[in-house]
Amino acid sequence: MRLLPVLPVVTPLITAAVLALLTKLLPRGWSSLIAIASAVATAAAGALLFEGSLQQPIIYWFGNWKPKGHIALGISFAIDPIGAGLATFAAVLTAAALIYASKYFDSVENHFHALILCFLGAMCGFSLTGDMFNLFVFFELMSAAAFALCAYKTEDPGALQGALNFAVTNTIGAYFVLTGLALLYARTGALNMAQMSEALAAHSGGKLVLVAFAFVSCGYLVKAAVVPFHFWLADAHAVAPSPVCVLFSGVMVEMGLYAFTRIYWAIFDRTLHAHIPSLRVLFISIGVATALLGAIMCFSQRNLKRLLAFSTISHVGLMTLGIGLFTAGGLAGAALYTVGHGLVKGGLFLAAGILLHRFSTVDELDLHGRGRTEKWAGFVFFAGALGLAGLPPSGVSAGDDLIHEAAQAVGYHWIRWISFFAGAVTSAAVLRATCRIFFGWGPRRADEPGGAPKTQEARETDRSRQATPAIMTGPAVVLVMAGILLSFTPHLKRVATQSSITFQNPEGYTARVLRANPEPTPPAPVPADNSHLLGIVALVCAAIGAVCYLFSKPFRSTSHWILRPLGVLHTLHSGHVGDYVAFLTFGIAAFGLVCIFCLK
Amino acid sequence: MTRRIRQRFFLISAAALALCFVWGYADLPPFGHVSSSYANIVNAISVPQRHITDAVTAVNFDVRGFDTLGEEFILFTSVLGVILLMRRTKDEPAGDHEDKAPGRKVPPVSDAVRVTTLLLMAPTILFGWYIVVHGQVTPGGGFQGGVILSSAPLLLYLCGSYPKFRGAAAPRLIEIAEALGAAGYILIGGACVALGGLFLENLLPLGTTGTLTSGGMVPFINLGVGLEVSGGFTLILLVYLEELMEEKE
Amino acid sequence: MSYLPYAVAAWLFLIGLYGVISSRNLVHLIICVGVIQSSSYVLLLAVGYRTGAAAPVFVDIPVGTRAVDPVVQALMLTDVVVEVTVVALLLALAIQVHKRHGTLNPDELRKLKG
Amino acid sequence: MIVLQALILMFVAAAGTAVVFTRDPTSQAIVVSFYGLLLGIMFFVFQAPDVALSQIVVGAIALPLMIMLALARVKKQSRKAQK
Repeated sequence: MRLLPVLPVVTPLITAAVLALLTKLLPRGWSSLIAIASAVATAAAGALLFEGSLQQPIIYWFGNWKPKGHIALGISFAIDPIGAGLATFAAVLTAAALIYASKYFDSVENHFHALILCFLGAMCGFSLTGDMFNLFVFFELMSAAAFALCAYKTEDPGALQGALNFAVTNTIGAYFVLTGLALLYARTGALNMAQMSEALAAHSGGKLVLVAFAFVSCGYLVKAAVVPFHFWLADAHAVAPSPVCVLFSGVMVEMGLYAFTRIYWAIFDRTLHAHIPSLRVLFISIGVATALLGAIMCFSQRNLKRLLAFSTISHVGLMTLGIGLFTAGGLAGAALYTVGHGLVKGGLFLAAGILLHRFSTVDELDLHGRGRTEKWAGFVFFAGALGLAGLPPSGVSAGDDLIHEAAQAVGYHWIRWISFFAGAVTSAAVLRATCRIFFGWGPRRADEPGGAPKTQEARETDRSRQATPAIMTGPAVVLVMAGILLSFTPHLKRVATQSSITFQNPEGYTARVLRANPEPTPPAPVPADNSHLLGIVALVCAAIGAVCYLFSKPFRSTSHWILRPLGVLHTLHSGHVGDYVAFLTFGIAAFGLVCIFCLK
Repeated sequence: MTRRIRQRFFLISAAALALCFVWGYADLPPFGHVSSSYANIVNAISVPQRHITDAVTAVNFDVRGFDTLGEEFILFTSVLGVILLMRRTKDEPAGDHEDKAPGRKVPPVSDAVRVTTLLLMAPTILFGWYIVVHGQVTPGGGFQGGVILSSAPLLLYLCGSYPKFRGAAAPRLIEIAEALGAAGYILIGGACVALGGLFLENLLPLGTTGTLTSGGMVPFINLGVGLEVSGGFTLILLVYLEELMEEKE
Repeated sequence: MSYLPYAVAAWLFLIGLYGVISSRNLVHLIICVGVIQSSSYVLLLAVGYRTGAAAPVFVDIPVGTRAVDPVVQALMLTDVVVEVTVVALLLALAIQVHKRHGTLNPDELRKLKG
Repeated sequence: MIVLQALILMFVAAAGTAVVFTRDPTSQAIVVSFYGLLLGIMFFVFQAPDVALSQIVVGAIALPLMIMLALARVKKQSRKAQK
């Protein structure tokens, strides 16, 4: 236990340093082998921590700087099942992405593997830490690696522009976090989350706390890509190499939501607890806007990776709904949703990467009927559509169940219709693409007046493209199958709910960190196992919608007619970094004013 | 959005944001009167318990050493990122690099300039080294000294000896130094565990306050950071320089 | 004086944001991001300052002298590193953008519409 | 002391504004180096010698250097494109 809590962070980081050290010395293939081994080891360490923290959350003080007189001096890791689970999940996705990339990104000189490992180390540190500034440091480390990885295909002008938009918006978000952190330090004189929480609770509220809350939350929500901070996401995902997209969509974006949830429950809850009903309204509005906007934009894309990116935005909206309920059930649902969605979306991005590898394009219309030979990629796409709709055994459906139940308990039963709509539309978009590409259904030419323009893609792989090796299809199939069968894991919902109760216990957290006083958390009620079968209906609707769209001209025209006013949305997603920053300013100002006026 | 709409939209939002700033900042304690027991404790223990006279170094390399580990890796990652972004891709013509194009004219440098810059080299390196090793005693440390050290190769460029420097495979050595610095930090942390403590626990003898060996493991971390920072900054500047030189008209 | 540093911090943040949204050149834009960053220096510095206190370096002053906050200064050191590395990455991106697009004007970069 | 502090803060605010409104990047690189120096002096005035040192080596030397190199690279390419 003296080393284990550090391992998820230092294993990938030191491997990255060693890879940089040995670059040009290692024979071809070795660097990816080492990187994969390191990611697997990280996942194992994460899993051990998860197992351990289920019994009792783990507190680890770096340099043995334990609190003196209840004042925290050093940096602590406060490891609970949700944080450890997220770190493990990040490592698993990284391993899958590295395996997929091993044959085609194996140019030893370009530091691809070292960067991915730094990215992984940062994500692990981010999910385990209990210190506010340490969280910021890992946030920046994660960002630095992500910016570089996003622009990996430097010969693609779009990649550079997407990475630039990503980097500028996220960096400004990080400065908002830092500003909020400085405000909190001025008020509390502490950097440890538990101590901040205690100091804030002792002090009467005031606008400073609200402004700091708004800045820190929004800074992290920029990473989570909720409306109106979502603009960078589609650009970055459309251009990043496919294995990197897996990590961006599957876990990095969710890290933003995780950070918000963590700081809310660890720091602000004791001060703002009375305002949970208002906060619920705020976050549910954000979630609904994100889910609907993402779903609509998703359906009107023809670039597959951009389509998947907008579907990620939509699903992030649904996760926001889960955590925005501010109850254990909602958080547990969002956690399961994260895993279920991350696996399915990871598989889908890898399958899109396979198409890009074979046909040098991810444009849905250009690929019309050409995917007939790529049976496995077609299978992944089809299964992915099932997963996104929330078909019962999938992780998404388990998350949906918990979220719906929790929503009903606090009087928001209509939330299920939002997730029904978002699931059906994103699933229909993927099904439409599947039928077009792999079965050649629908018209060959576009009769789509509005919608997104055609895009050019740069190749991301070299060597022969005659066949797709199993090392590329394997991870895609495994990820997507894991995603749609996740619910078969025993005790899934109960463990998630229990972890959420531990997570949402600010008094227990403070006692554990500052007084080394383990308070037992109350046992979770066993969640009723009532799968709401809404996923099946969503899937049927999605299938009908996709087929009608492909075969019926009147249906197409009608849908275009309905979607026409939404052309203005396409105009807003202008790819102009100035626009994005203007929206970011708007979002943070609006969030801040709402906090000041409604949470007094 | 057109430029005008964007600016108006921004100005309205910025006005609202300014309100948030005003409300938030007006609630701060008056300037100069913020109090923090954390800071007071650190100031009080840095010399008696750690034999480190510069309390900022005590925070950076001892109390909050793990943050600095993250910070080192931010630099390390950025260096890798810059190298990745600036790499030559296949579709680019393999430009006429000076070592591939021996006929390239080296910009004429007068002997006076050459001698002056070379004379500047020694004090720069000495000064950088001085700043690095006195980290726990006086202001400065691995980071500040490292950046100063990284300006030495630049002087070489100024005096026209850069091709020789490059020819001596020095960039490769710098890469190794940088990676070693980054790995070293983790290895020191791991060594603490091997000695029976927690990660980054300062178990070495603390030495005499005010000397270069005071502070237990802090001087070692400091050296590692100095290595990493000087290597990292040199690499970033080198990549930029190479980029500048690779396409000659 | 008691709120001037905070006002300067807020001003730098807002003016930097204005620079970013109104920029016509990516290099200019990146430097404006640096100005936003410097807002956080001023704020942190102001938060850590104690009227009449000495620098937290106990070489020429006895231990126990009232000194300013060393923790905040350590955070600022990290902040400086973050700034310079982010700017290095962004500038590298800008150079590549210019190589591929032939322009640095964000108004002319319209590869990612819709 | 207070007057000095107030003055340097005003200078920093003014210099930051100047950096933003210097639209030509080459002149901006010079203004930003001056701004970095001012920030460094401010840190000294506010009893933060450690940060001042790193700000001066970074803000007044390393950062403007990178900007100049980047600009030189961009200019060279533009000239080439014009030919």
